[in-house]
Amino acid sequence: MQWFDYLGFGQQGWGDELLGGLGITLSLALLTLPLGLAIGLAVAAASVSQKALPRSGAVFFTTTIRGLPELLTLFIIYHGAGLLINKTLKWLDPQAAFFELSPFVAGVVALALVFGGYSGEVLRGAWQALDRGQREAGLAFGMSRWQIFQRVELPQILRLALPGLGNLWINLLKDTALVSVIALNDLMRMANVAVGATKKPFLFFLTVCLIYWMICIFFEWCIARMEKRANRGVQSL
Amino acid sequence: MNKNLRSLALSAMLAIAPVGSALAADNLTLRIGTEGAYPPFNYFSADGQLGGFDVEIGKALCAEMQARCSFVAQDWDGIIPALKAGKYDVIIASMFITEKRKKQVHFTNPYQKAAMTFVVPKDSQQSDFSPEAMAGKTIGAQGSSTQADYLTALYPDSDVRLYPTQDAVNLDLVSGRLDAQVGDMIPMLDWTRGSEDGSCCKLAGEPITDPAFVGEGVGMAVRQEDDALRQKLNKALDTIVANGTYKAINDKFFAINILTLK
Amino acid sequence: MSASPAMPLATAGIALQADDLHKSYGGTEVLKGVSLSARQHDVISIIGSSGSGKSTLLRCLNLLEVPEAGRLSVHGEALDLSGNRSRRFRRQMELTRRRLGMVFQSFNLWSHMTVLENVILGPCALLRQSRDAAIAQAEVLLDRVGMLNKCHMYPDQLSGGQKQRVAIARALAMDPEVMLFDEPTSALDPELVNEVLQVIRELAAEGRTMIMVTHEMRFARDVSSQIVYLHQGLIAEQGPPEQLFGNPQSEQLQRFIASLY
Amino acid sequence: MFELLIDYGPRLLDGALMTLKLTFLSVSIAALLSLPLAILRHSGGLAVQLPIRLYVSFFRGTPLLAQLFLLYYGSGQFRPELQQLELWWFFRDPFYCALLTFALNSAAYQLEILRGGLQAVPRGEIEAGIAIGMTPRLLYQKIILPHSYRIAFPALGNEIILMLKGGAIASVITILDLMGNTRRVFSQTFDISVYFWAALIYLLITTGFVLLWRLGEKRLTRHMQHQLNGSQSTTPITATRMEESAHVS
Repeated sequence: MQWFDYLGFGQQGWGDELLGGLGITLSLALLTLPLGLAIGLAVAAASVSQKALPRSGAVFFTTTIRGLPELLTLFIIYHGAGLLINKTLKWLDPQAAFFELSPFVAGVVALALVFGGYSGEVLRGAWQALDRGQREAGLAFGMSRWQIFQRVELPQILRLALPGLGNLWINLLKDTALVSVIALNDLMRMANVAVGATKKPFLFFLTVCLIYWMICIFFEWCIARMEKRANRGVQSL
Repeated sequence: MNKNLRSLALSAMLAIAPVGSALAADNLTLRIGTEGAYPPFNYFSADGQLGGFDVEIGKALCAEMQARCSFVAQDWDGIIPALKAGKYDVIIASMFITEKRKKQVHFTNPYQKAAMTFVVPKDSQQSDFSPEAMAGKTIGAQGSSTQADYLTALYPDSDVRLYPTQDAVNLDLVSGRLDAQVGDMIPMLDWTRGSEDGSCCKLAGEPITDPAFVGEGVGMAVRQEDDALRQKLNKALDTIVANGTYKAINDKFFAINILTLK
Repeated sequence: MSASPAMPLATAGIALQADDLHKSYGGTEVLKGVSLSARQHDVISIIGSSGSGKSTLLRCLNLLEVPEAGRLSVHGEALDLSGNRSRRFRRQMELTRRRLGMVFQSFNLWSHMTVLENVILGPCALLRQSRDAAIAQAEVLLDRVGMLNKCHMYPDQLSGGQKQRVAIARALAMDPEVMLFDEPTSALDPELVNEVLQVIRELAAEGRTMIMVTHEMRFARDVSSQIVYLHQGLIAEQGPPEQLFGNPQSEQLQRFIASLY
Repeated sequence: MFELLIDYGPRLLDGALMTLKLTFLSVSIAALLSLPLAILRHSGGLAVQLPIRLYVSFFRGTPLLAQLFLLYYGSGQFRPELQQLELWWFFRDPFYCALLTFALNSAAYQLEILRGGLQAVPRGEIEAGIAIGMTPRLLYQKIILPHSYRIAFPALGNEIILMLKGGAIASVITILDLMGNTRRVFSQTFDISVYFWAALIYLLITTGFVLLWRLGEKRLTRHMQHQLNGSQSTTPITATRMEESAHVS
């Protein structure tokens, strides 16, 4: 068999499996993004809070998340959270059926926590860089605090945070590969499976490297365009 | 906490959580966990389907029990925790019945007899596989396996390397990173004789049948509280052995009967 | 401060000589053939409106910008500018620069080093002086510019005027034959200008050969032995200050002087 | 929970030592590798820059896990060739493979950080060096590099932490680092608390390192303390790779 037979589609080739894996990788990342952003916003909000408790909570969360290997976080969620939820369910109702924490859900949760920990810092930075006068201008117009946040502050925070978030997104895409270790059939796992069947590690691992590379370059390009768009009307220095 | 509140909390959790029920009324639905990286027992084929001896036995048992079955692939390290967490209801993945595992799960009657064996490259001169003779040598095995327990317990002076999959062990034995590996007898036999890459290597030494490690053979694992399921499986297993279904499947994969090792 | 090394009589006159310098950036010619000669103890001020090429001229003199054509010699030692990219030329260039002290508009002190370290780096690394000797000399120089008490501070902890005085000490530490000043007071707050001018004035009084680009006309008039008026990349007029300021010949210079008052 | 620590604590500590060793060696090799490459990338011609940019882009645009598998299992496929080149002894060992992968990966990141530092050295300070007749070598030695490393210092600290954490995947190719030993213990005990102990050890290591690095940063940036006067240094500690001028391509 030639290398293109291995990578082809259909019964013999592994192209369709890899493509399916790619789909899982991308949907994993895409589902993680909103959840992770929500966590990040919450962390950022807590860390700019006036009260000490939310602030120290935010510090604890980010320090922990950023001090742990992503792989370990993933294992803790996958093995630990599954057990915990089942114990809770059993306690609530001894007849309770088993709760299934799929590798996919575990992957999304773990990656979202990681993304949240890092994006919290990025968003906090953007939040603090925000011009105070804008809020006052909003208040002067008689806007409510929520309206000001939604209409005035949030769009600017996102603009300021865009480069940082863009890089986190790229990291997230790459981190999805870790989920292969807990048996989610993502791109990386499918490559492993294909290697198991064909004994062509170099071919398949190189192929997945190239696929990830292309994806990253594509998103880099998208992010650069978004930054350009977001920064229109803002004078560059 | 009062009962109403409890069930309220429970239904709230159920609402957000996809919950699978293990034994729904009479219409048995069964989720079977297997590894999918352990040919010829269980593996993924190029069209993405699970196949292999374990999978076919599982299907035969399901047919016998008139159950609706689905297969779930799970990496080996997490295969018991996932069973306990309820990801599936039974493990059919060529798992040895051992005392340690018995503390975690319950096993059906054995559906394979088993032994372990050393595998070495064809040009290897090694004939003595005692711990003393293997001191300083690099030996591989799949992690979280009986072989791994065996090696870590008895070969402290060897460089024991544990891999996430059997495929990975094979890969490194082929590439020469390992001096030897310990694997299950049947798949190793199959691998060395039946595959292109496996032809690099040969079985060596006496079969390892130490009951402290190999135990009673290979069983299907269920959660400790699922005794009803265990008995159903035992009954179905007896039936397919008796009616020849087992042998038919066996002969598709192996030259010898792996239940009797004859 | 030790005096400049004694020169053989034959060349004693000319400290720095530039002939017919041409320099252009991306098609626009900034210097269109400028010649300048500084005799020993000369203090030459280059004046002109912005864009006339005066900073470029100064930077060409110590080869921070390499002219495309022309000749340059320091104390009679000529530099072959046509050899531009060769190894020998680069080496020669480095040696020439060591003999010319440069003071920048924006000080350009090395911000990761203390004041003292800034001053001794050149002597230690380039002139192979011992560290002790370099420190002893640096202390004398820093004392002269009134910065000895700040010698263990970092540049960012100093005011602009203080930084410029340190920069002058740093240039002097190399014991240069000619000092070049590129608008040394333009980046300073008005109240800090004088402390720097005072230091330069003293150097002039002591007989140092100096070439400077400046906007401080009164100061230029006071200390200079010669004024060079640059206009659109060419020397429009040159001569002693009394002549240039008292009796400007060209219309441009008249307008330029008028614009200053 | 604590019985586990008595039984398996020493193994976790062994693993932690391995993690430290692997991290230290790989970031050190990467540091040696990244310096000349960064200088070439900064000031070399296009023919030199292009391959370096490709290298950086590849290692920053692909998962470390994929790189590790490519190098480890991929090299196994070329055993005869590698044996002929007398390189097999190196690729045979999973530790060396991990070391090489991590060093190459970290070098790509360090290179970009350093390049950012090189670009950030004020032009005027370089000119001041040129103006007193420094040779290029001396200029790098005395002005440009000390300056760049000071600028790059916090980002380099982050990179080291990321390597420390990323190194956990070495466990997948049988290396018994902290993560590897943790997984081994878990597979023997199915006791989830081993993961929490491992987490604690990782946190201790990272926090300890952050404090140490900050101390170093304080020493190195003495010259900036005047500017920072009053306002505490707000450099984020374990920041991400995002803070570099990070673009893959």
